Amino acid sequence: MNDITPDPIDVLAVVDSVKAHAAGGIDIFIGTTRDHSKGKKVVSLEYEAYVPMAMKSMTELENKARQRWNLHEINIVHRIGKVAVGEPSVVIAVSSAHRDDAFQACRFLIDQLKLVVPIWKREYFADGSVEWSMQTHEQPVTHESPQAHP
Amino acid sequence: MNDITPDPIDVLAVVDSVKAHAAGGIDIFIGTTRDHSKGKKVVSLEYEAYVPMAMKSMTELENKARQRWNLHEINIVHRIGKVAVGEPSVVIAVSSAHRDDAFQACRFLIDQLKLVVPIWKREYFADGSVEWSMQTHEQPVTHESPQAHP
Amino acid sequence: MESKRITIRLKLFSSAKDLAGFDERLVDIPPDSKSEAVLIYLAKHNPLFERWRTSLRIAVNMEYVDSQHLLHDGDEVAVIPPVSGG
Amino acid sequence: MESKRITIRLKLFSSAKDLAGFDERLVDIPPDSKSEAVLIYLAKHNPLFERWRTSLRIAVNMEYVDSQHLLHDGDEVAVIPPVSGG
Repeated sequence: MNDITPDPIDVLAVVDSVKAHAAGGIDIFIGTTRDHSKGKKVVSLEYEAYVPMAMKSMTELENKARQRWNLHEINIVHRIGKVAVGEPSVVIAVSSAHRDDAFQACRFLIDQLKLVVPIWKREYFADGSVEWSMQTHEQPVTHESPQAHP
Repeated sequence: MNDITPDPIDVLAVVDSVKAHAAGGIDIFIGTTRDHSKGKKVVSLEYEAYVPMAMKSMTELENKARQRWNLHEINIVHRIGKVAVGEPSVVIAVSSAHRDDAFQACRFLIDQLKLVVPIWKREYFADGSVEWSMQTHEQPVTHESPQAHP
Repeated sequence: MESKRITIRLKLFSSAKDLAGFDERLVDIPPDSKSEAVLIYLAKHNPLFERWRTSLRIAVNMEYVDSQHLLHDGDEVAVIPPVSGG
Repeated sequence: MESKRITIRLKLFSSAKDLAGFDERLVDIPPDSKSEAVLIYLAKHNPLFERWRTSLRIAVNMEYVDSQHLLHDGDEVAVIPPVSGG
């Protein structure tokens, strides 16, 4: 299934979409937007995506998960556009006959999504500043490597 | 929070109960009743609990999880009585600032719940038979140890 | 001179309840009885309790105990077959 | 005799879009250009692209590629700053 949507994510619909009568367990991860970042109060967030590549990338992650674990259904839904603090930005639901598979696959999917799926978060702070979120291990300016500049 | 209830579990209410504005991630496990067991078709299930001990036991598991991981909220809800195939029998939701904590704690809670919380499942099969579910590694009659009989 | 007997509240669940044919009963036992005494008591009702013995856990006042746990007057003693929640 | 130039569709996102001041543009480049050519092109618009270079990934036709990937006429070439979905 999988989706990238500007609408609020219907968590129950995502859960229902992976229910199967054969299912033993469903693991769901919900990422909610935080009210603080870098010590500053966040008032709202905005997500931008390279939508067709992000959809393709999520399908590739789904296929990898299905190769590694024995799964019934997978649904990855990411929101784009403005998201209020506390609302889900991403919901991933995985159903499987054995819970171990669902837990491991769900964890794999959110970890990989955060590494490779082309989606970006912009944080609007209470002090009026606006910043594209960068992972702390990927600060481009400070971790610049001189060798990479031929 | 935690609850043992004869009513259908409101998954969304359980998720909402662990939402916190500080939260970064929520992991949810949903156990759904299976339509087959021991090669036979299951038509419905019934859960029985030693309710006060089960509630105490769930609180102890919650406390253990809070000692081991950095968590915001935990909610464990188990259903008792008749449960139709495909309906949730248990929902566990855990919120934390870092998703690793939520995933590990949620996994710990369902694993431990299945080992120690005094709740029993009775399966009603399509062929008319009714059986208390036993874990395969705990078949009492075949794994009987003679030394235990003084 | 025999000492006074103590009374415990015996609670049975799931398959143990089915085997015994009752779910709760006040039982008088000798003082200094250990938790395993309830299984000996139950085996008199149904010999299958003897065969199932190693898979039954005992909880006293809602805490799991081992077979040598000393029982006291007024204890709630539950026989816990293998659990299957989740 | 110079070979014909090829045209790629350059797409920018997030901070890369802000740095460049545009989000999509058709760009003519020499044939046999490699993916890193788009970063050299962008550095002419804003020297910060040179400093950020090591943290920018390139996707050609929606697949991540390395800096030496050969570009072809009609390729969609996206500059992917560090992602922060989830």
